[in-house]
Amino acid sequence: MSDNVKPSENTPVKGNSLMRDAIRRLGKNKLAVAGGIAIVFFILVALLAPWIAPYRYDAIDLPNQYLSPSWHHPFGTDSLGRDMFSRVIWGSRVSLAIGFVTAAVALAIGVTWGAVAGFAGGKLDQAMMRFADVLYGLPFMFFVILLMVIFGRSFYMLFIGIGAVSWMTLARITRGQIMSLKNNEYVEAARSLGASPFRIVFRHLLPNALGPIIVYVTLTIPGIMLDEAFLSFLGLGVQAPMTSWGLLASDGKNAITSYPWLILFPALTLSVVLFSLNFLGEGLRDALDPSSRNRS
Amino acid sequence: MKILPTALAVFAALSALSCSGGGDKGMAFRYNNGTEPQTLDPAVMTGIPEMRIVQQMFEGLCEYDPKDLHAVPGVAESWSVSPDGLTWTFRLRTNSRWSDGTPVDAETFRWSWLRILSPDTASEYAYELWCIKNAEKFTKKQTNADAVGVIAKDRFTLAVKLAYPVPFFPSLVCHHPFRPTPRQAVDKYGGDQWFKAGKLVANGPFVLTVWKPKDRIVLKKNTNYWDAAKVALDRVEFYPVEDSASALEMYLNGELDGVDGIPSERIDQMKKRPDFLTGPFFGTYYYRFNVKTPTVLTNALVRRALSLSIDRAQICEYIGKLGQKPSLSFTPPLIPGYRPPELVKEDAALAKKLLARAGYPDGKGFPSLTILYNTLEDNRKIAEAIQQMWKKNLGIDVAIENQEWKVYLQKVSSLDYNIARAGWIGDYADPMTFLDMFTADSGNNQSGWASPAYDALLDRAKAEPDAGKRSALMREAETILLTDCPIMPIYTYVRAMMIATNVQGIYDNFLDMHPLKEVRVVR
Amino acid sequence: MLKFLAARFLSTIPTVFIIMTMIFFVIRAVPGGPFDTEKKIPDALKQNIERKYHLDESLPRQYLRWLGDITFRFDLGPSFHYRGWSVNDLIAQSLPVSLLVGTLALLLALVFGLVFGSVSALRQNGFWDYLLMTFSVFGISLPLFLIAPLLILLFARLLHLLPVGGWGGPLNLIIPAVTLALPYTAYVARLTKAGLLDQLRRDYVVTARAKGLPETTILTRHVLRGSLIPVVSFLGPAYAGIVTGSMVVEQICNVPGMGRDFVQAAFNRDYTLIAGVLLVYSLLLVAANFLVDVLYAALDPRIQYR
Amino acid sequence: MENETVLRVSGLRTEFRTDDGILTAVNGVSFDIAAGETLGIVGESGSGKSATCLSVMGLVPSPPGRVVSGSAIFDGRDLLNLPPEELRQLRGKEITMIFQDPMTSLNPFLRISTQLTEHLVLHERIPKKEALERAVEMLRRVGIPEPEKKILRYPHELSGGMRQRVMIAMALLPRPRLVFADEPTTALDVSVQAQILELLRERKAEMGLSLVLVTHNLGVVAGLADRVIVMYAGMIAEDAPVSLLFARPLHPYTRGLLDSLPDPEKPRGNELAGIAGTPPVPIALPDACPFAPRCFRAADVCRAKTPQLETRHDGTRVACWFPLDGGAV
Repeated sequence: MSDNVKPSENTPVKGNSLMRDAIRRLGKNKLAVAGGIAIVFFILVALLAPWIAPYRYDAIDLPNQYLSPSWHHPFGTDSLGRDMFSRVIWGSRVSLAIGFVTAAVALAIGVTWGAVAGFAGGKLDQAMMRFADVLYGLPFMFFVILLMVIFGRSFYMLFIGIGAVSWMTLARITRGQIMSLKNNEYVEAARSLGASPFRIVFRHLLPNALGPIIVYVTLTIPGIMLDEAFLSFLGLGVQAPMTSWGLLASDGKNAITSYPWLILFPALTLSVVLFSLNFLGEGLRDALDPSSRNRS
Repeated sequence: MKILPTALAVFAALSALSCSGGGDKGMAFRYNNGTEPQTLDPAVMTGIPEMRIVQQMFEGLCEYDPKDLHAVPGVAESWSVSPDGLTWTFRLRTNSRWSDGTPVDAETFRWSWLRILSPDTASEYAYELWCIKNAEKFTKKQTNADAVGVIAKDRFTLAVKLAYPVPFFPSLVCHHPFRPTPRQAVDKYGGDQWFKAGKLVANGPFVLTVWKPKDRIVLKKNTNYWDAAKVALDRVEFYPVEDSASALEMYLNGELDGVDGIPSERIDQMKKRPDFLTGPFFGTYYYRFNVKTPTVLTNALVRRALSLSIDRAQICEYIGKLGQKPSLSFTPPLIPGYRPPELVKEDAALAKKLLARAGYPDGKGFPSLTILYNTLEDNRKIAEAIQQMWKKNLGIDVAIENQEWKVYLQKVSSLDYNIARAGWIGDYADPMTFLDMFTADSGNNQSGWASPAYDALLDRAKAEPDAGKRSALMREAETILLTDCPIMPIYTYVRAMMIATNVQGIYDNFLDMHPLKEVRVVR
Repeated sequence: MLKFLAARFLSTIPTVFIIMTMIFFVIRAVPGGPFDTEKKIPDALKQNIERKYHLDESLPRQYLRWLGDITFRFDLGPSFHYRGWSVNDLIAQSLPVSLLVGTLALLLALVFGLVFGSVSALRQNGFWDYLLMTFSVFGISLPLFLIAPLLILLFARLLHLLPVGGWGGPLNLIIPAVTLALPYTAYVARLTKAGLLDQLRRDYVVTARAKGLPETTILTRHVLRGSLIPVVSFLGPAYAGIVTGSMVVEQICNVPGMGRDFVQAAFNRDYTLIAGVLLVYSLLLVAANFLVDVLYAALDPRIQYR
Repeated sequence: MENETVLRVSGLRTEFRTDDGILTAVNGVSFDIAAGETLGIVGESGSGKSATCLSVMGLVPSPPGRVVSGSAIFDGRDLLNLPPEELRQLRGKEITMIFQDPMTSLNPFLRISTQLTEHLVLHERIPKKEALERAVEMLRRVGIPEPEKKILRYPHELSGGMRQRVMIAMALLPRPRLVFADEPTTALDVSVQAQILELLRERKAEMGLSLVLVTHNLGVVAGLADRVIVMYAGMIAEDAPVSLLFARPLHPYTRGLLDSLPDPEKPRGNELAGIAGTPPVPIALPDACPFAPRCFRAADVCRAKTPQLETRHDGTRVACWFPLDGGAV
């Protein structure tokens, strides 16, 4: 590779210039920009739901149940005659909030945990990973019930709690990355220059390990959005008649052959969000990656 | 590009192989039972899925008529009751045998009934036999077995002494707790192993051959059954498919001959088909009001206003979809010889007036209440619809809360709710199975409601040997219940199944009991 | 290395013990009990039942009894819901089923995931990359409860190639295994692609090219190992999850596996069965994570366990 | 030293697509290298010296890089137009390369043995065992103690100097005719640098191969190269035998480089003490001498027109409007 295209080939990437560079490079990635715009669009839709939804989420009209899509009801109506379009709009509030809050919490804990364990190695690593194993060993449903006992029905606390118990895979991935990066020369160099371990991990190693982590996070958000439907089933998520994309999709699953729009639109919306997240995630990974600068 | 056709051909061959089903020949009936049965011991079982299987293997003294459920001779050829209604005498047929050849006699029944009553058996349904003299005391270890009113008068005559008259006793003995269990197998294998495949011994038309948990249960024809000549099916297969949508697909794909529990999104499609079978079911869907916790619900005016202001017909038509009938009373109008008081009415204007009289004109100042229901799609839809109807007709806001089944049960039984969804399926064809729920000391009351007058009427009805007078007393009691309104009946249940058109001899009936003895499948 | 393995293995024992203890107490803290029923049964009868299952004893005593039975007799106790079935019986029936479906799904996911991921990485921004990554986004965003019915609709109802549900024949395996494999395939493909892209621009790849090695050799011998590290990280826990069964797929396809055991047990508050399933799950998980650590060391010589 | 020409590069132009536009990394470079000759290519970071080697080797990462024009005749064949498969057959056999950073250029996942032998086995179709024996022998010759043991190690288990010796062994093992050494000592400690250079010299002499030594450090070429090419902004500034270059630099840039030759006592640095400013990024450069902004002799013509590389009577070449010897031809 020509050395003027890659001036900092083997030097660790520093925070500030990295961010500025990343944003600039992200801006050049059309798909990532499109994804970002779509996400912003959905966030706006969620914030403005009361003003843009043509009907309220709980406007029941029994005789008009199961109407197929039309001008009045672009996404059709559901089993209680409610406008699906409006419900998809309202549902974005819950789904987006859950997806992002939970992923952020999981990201913060998982990355820190995995980075520290991977970098420290030895006994501390063993102890930290065994702790993660214990949490793994207890399935999701158990945590949920436990958290409910602790937090009651406090909606957001519950999701912070779920984020707090779904970080283990992230921790493992981070740990794996850090373990294979920590023997690189620049770490030795940084260490010899007297950088603190904290600085080495968070300024030197993590930026270089971000790729797979970001991809994994963009992959977990849909899972979380769907888990929410299960929580609602247990009475822990949203309460009817408020709804979410996960709930709409699981409600529509039996209607594939009879009223396909009940499943089509929620699933489609979820997929669009997913694609957007995905492109944004890939874009971010490429942008944050110090050695992919010349990739267009 | 020859890969695709070849692959398809291999696939088709393989699937033909697997569909031909490994040599199981003969006439078979395959039904989705919906879940894995807890047990096949008639004394310990509790649910409908278990009953579907158990009733094919253990023949009671009397059996349900598959069409109208009246008691027809089973092991008993005939029966009679003493004039005071307290002693029933059953004359058993002499040719009834277990599948291992052991005869079934009066002692078989005496032993079986004492077994279910025994505290060691730990049966949840033992209380159904407490109408028998000293039975309750025996379960509670207050007396010994000999005192219980079940006597084998001679080898094939069974006399039953009751604690109080039960005019429908022959119908009652069709129910599973009264069905016989094979002592020889229980003694040999132990009380919690004898009902496994290879150990179970049956006296009914079919006997267990295969039990693969969560996969299938297969019964085969019992050649030792006294009436085996009338049994057409060689094999009955029960599948525990939990997902009703998949079960329906299996049925539509010819992998099952019958299913129930059609997903509501599919009902409109299925209704049009000739193999769709539906009819009223002996249960009521209703809401309980918590009248104990001090809320507005302690005021009967509020409760009546709430009940008056919902549109049951809409709920039945658009949510139930199976032809459910709006409730006019708490007991379903299905019991021969009992006409329930039709006091459940709808009148939004009157409801508004009542609410105003209670101090909440146009719903102003009405405190926030919550509807509790157990998580199930239809429960949610009904709650959502009712929430909306109350808002529209009364101007009040209620919240909705769903809970998983066991949590819901606990909340309801500890009166930790305002308004709770409920449903009750009668065990036997008599109003008492509904009405005695709401006596002050009933464990099933769970509303905090108590009326001495109501309890007194039911006590009198229980002691009344004359069917007409008994019926009038119960009607009077139900009138009190519906006037005071601790519950809000919504509709009478409907049972719907798909039964393949080549299956003959399955009829819809209001207890959902389907003896398969004379069922045949025409191929 | 051997010493490390032994130490690593021993360290899992307290993990499992802690998991078991937490399970025991947490499930009992959940509202509702195994013998709560809709139709209230008289207290006398309920007491009979509880006595039979030792629920009348104090909690510590129940705990010690349960733990003792497991440790000394490997007896997970009787199911509280399925009368006459021991938890050992039930798991002995359902674990092989879940293992079969899960292992098959995992193999499918691994094979297709690696191939798809490699193709996407090597043809980055090409047609196949977009196609396969679109597929993988769908694989991830479509919930299982949608994939399974769609496959059933297509292969069973329309093409009549496969049965809808049930268990017994090899054809019964296909829909559940494919459904279960789909999201994992997508994950593996993504992680493989990310890992490969990461490795492909390392300097040593240029060295390998300068040696005149063919691209396939570079991919398989030089690059794949390093890019498998994130995949292995992911697969460890995924293995335990996939092998103990997916409740959704098992329910929809009527597969008699452990996922269904768990869900039913949780809803029924079948304490012993829940604990039994969870124990198997944690054992598998601990084993899988153990395997991951060993694999790490095998894949990356720089990772040393001291 | 008149000898047969091994490689003749003419008019080589290599571009990289970047976010900011087309970057011309190599801009019309031509040179010959004779059998047994050591050619030094010197320049700052970004002068196009590495890109020149990679272009000839067919290793320019594509995308974003692309060899636009030119030819590189090796053995009568144009490497730049050879089918990829044939070029691959030459790489690692006839032409090899030593990379700058032995830390990252060795595969951390594979044993030294595998990395040393795989191209031998591939190109020469010899048994693994034989390849191994040769590798051990070569390790011994590049000065690795206990080569039988070391060969079974992984790269991270060796020191930086040892790793570079491994790299050299890797490049020399196939007995190539041409070796590119891209900054072979830059990443190493000063004490190790000298050893490695000495090693290169010895092996080169022994095997009679041609060596292209790419470095930013004139000090490195001084002792090793026969001839030196100085590159600036993708172009050749000066091409002269090493003795002439040191004695009588023609290009002001070369002079600057010589002036800034680091004192061995001081830590090494990339900065040019004698020349202010930094080299331009070669994206859409105007028609002018790219060095003009930093040149103490720059005149109007320097800023108006790019000087051509002129061959002089003694065979040296220089691209400057005002060479330091006053333009004598």
